[in-house]
Amino acid sequence: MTPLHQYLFLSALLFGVGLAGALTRRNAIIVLIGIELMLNAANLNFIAFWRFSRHPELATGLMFVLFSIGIAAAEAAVGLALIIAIYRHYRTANLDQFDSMKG
Amino acid sequence: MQEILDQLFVLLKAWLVGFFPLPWQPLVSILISVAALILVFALLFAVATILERKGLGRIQNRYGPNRVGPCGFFQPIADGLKMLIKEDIVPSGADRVVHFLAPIALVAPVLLAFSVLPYGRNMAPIDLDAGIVVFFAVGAGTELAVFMAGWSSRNKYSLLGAMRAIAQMISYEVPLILSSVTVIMIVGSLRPIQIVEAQAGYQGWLPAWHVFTPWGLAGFLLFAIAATAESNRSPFDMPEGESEIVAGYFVEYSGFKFALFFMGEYFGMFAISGLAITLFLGGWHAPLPFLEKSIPSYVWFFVKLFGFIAMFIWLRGTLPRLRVDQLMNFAWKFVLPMTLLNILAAGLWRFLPAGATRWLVCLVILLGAFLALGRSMVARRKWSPRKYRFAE
Amino acid sequence: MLGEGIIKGMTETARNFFGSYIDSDRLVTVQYPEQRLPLKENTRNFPFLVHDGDDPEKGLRCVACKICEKECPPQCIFIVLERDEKGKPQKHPKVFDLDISVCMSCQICVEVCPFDAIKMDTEFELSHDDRFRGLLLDKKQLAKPNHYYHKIHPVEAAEVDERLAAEKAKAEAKAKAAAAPKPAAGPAAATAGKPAAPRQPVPA
Amino acid sequence: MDPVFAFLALLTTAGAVAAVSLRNLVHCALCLVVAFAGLAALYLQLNAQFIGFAQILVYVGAVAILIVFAILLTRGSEPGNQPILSSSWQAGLGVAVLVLGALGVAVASSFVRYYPVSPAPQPTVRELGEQLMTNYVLPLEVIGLLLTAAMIGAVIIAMHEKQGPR
Amino acid sequence: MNATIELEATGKKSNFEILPKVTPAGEISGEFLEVSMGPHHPSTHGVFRMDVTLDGERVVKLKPVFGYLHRNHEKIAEGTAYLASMPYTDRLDYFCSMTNNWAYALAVEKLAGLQVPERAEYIRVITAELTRLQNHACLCGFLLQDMGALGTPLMYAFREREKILDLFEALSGSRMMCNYMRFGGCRVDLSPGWIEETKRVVENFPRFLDEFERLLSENEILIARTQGVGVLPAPLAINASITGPMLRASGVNYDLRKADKYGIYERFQFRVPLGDHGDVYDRYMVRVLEMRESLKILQAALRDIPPGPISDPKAKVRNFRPKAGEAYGRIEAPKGELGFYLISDGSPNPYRYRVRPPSLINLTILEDMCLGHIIPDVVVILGSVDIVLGEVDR
Repeated sequence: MTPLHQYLFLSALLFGVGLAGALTRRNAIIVLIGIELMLNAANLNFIAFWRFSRHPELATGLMFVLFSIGIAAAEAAVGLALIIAIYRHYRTANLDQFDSMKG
Repeated sequence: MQEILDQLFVLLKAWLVGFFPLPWQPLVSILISVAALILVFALLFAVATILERKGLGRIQNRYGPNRVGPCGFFQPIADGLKMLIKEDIVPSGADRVVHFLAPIALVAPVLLAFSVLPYGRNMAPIDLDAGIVVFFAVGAGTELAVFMAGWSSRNKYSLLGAMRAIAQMISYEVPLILSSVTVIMIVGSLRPIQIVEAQAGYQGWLPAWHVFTPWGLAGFLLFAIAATAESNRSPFDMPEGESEIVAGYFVEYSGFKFALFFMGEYFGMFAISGLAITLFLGGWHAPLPFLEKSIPSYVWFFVKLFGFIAMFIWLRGTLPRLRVDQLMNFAWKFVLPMTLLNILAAGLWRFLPAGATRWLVCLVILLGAFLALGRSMVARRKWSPRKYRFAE
Repeated sequence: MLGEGIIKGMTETARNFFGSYIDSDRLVTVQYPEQRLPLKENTRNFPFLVHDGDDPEKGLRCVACKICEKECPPQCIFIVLERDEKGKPQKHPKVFDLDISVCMSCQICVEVCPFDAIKMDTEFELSHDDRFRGLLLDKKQLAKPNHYYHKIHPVEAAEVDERLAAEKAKAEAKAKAAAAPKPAAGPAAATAGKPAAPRQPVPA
Repeated sequence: MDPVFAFLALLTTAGAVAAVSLRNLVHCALCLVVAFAGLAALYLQLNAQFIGFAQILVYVGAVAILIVFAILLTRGSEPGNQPILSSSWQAGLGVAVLVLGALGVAVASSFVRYYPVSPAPQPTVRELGEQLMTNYVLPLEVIGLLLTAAMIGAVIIAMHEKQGPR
Repeated sequence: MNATIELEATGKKSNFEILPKVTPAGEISGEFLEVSMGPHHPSTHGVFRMDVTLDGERVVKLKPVFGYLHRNHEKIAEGTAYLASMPYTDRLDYFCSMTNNWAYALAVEKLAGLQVPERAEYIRVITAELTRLQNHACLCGFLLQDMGALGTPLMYAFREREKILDLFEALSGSRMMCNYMRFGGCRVDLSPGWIEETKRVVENFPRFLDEFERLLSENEILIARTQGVGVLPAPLAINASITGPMLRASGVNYDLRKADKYGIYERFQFRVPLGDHGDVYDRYMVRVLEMRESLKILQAALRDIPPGPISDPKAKVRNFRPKAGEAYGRIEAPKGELGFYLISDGSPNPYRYRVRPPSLINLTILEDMCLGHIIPDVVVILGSVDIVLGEVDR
């Protein structure tokens, strides 16, 4: 059985990759992808801690992940809707060009 | 004797596994199951294609294929050979990697879905606690494969077809899941085996299948509608829609890749029929008490499966195709409200005392909803048969 | 009620499905190479040349008058008149080619032929792997005996024979009456210029 | 290291890296799906069966499709030769590396390295459901409300401004 | 949804014609997609192309492109004898060669002043109505095929058409390219037993029609797909000189069999079905009802057919030279008014030969019917127009 810290390392790595993607890319959709990755890294942590906890029957980690998946779906829907709305206005999904506060 | 016949394949597998050392046994057992699944369903695919072609032929007053082998029953072999030796064409502008991966990504999840269905007494390849969820999860994977195929082909028709297919699959996934929720509610489990076991037994001559309850019948019909749409069969075959968008997302596929799409579609149909059998039609239980023991359980499962295939063929031979916006309207304005009301009916059924009252209550809810929703769908557009005037 | 029409339609297809096993009126397909439908008297496909007697070369009724070549709508007939050494026309085609990849089976050549020399064949299995030469029929391939004509169009052939015999008899009688300063010109001269009469109506 | 874990970890990481670094956006989305599927497999390995399949159902079946649709809807008029990195990418990468380093050091130095492996829990879906309906009923309701609000919000945002939806 | 494609991976330029969609205010608010449907699209009824501009999947512009099957029919006819054009008319609307023959023969008869014997007139009516039966049956089948009914109605229609084609074969020797009519009559007389055979086919035809109607006319999907789709208002139809079942489905009572009384049509009792909505469903139903009326005509004609000659003795097969003049012969072909306009200068060839093809003229209105509908409707509307590309392109 893989020990806990390996899962945590993997999760940290995923979080780093997601963060790097979110911070370095110009395209708003890739930024969203990065955010999703970070969220998933956190979920992996929850599951791993639940698995190695002394009281797995409480299922706290599982519940957290379940809710987080639900929120992630909502977040993706709203985020993408925003991107599309902005795209309609600026004709681009490029974050560097969303520089005007005026509608 | 009948016991042995019923458990023939289980015993056979146990006997085969027994040849291997103990640590290997779980792996070998799974491998045997996988091989059996692939073999059986590939064979069923061949049989289903020839049955479909012959059945459609008879519906249309033709013979259907009747040249290869006895009565044309080797036609699938000839087709397969033809597919294998055909040139594999990739359009010049296509995304080669995605174009190559798409058919594989379509067939693999469907095969996974087969692994959770119980085919007979003690004959579920994998007994998962969340089996039904697995089914829907892998079903979601096919959407992506369809997108990959449509997008990578660099063809307007295939992209349009992929978009339609995804929109349709997502829209009908909701009623599909919601109509199976009724069964999950009543049984209180997501385990396919437990769902089948809950339908064991008979009330007089009537088997205790879910389909013989008002909510079960409504759920079954709604599930069947959603399943037809989900497996892209006529009258919901817009994604292919050969008269509109040529062949939809697999326009640019030929040879064996095309065969894989074809196979994936049939496998999807089998899988979803298998789920419907598990949820509503009593899985591997016999329809009549005295047949329960005399005929092996897996026979019943496959008999029901063939019944489903025949139904799909019959529908395909009769109905024209809906339009894409009508299909969406139908999903969101008719099927979805009906499934929600059906959940209500199932809940009432669960908590009302057994007897005529709950039959009446459920029937009133469901029939009323059906009539009202059906009327509203038709009335808004003033759809009706017409009278014609004549000039002398 | 929603679904009524669909159920009606489904019963109809089910009736056809089972009906195709019982009712031969529903399942009309003929298993072609093994089973063949009898050809109709009037069936036509591509023209052929009728010859009397057994020699396809000598017995040809065609006199190379080129009327069919001229009247053929898609111009698929090619005729060269035979001439002897002195260049005198011989009333016999030296070349009679018919391109059946061009021919549209309209039967106009048959209608305009004053000598009943060209008739419509019923042979339709003419596929060939050489699409240029294979579909260009020459005189030898086109010539078929009169009894073959009788076999494929019995009624029509009987009428034609009757007419030809009558005309021959008339011509002979005429020739005899003219005290025969020259040998009988044969049916060719007797019927030249006369359009093919429409066949006598058969009471229905 | 467990070979299955190593394989899944590699797959997930590779998918994630490809998802944020490729130029072609559709390829990014497809690689993201690989990462999601790898994560789902990891959840299964951690005995979280239901969560693993829910992950596939939601992320592969819904989120990935949404992203793909968004990509197709927003890539109509963009030239293909623009730089893919934002103007301040060095700073962003620096921050990311810093965070990764901090997390790595934290994990490496914490006591979880010596955490004992407990026997595998076997949570049934039924237990999860009972938990949801007893201890977590308020969060469940809140999530339901949130999803409804998000759905309405997404529809309103994405709707054409003047002409309504079809 | 806007269909766009990402092609950066290949570095090639997109072949998707994407045009900016500009609002009246000058803002770009979306994209148009140009799709070329045809000429090898499966449901364009031959080699026909529609250049469609789509907003999402909604048609904002439709340009029919035809001519792929142009065979120079009119010019060829001006270079050949009158009779030699007869087999070419078979190939105009290759579904209805009998009516094409009749229209052409009618024009030439007017030009040359030939009288058609009684029996030949009856034969012409019988063959024309049989042609109408098989054309309408197949058209309904094709229409359903375009709606995705997988050929079942089409196969039933073909089963019946087969019987009618057998009759044509027994009569003229050929199933589709009949080349049967001649100037001043018909080519050959009816073969023995033909009338009885035809009577049997006509008697059995209502059975097929009932079956067809049970299968389709109340089908919810068919109704949903056709009612309110492709509406053609009567004034527009008249202005665009639409004829045939399409015009009658729009509610205009115009049937040449009644209006022109060519041949011997005034002897028969029949009614003309009229639609009130002018949509695809009306066009479909008008055709179904017309088949029933045709059966009445057929029954009467088969009962009353007199014996006698079948050809005007004045008519010549060769050296046919009508005197100088002009004539326009028109009939109610299954697809609409089919007319032949001829000018003779006294030579064996027509000086001018012109076909009024109903398919082509009915097709001109396609864009007006399709605007605002989506691609699947376009296919169905095109199917309901009833075109044969041989006639459109000539």
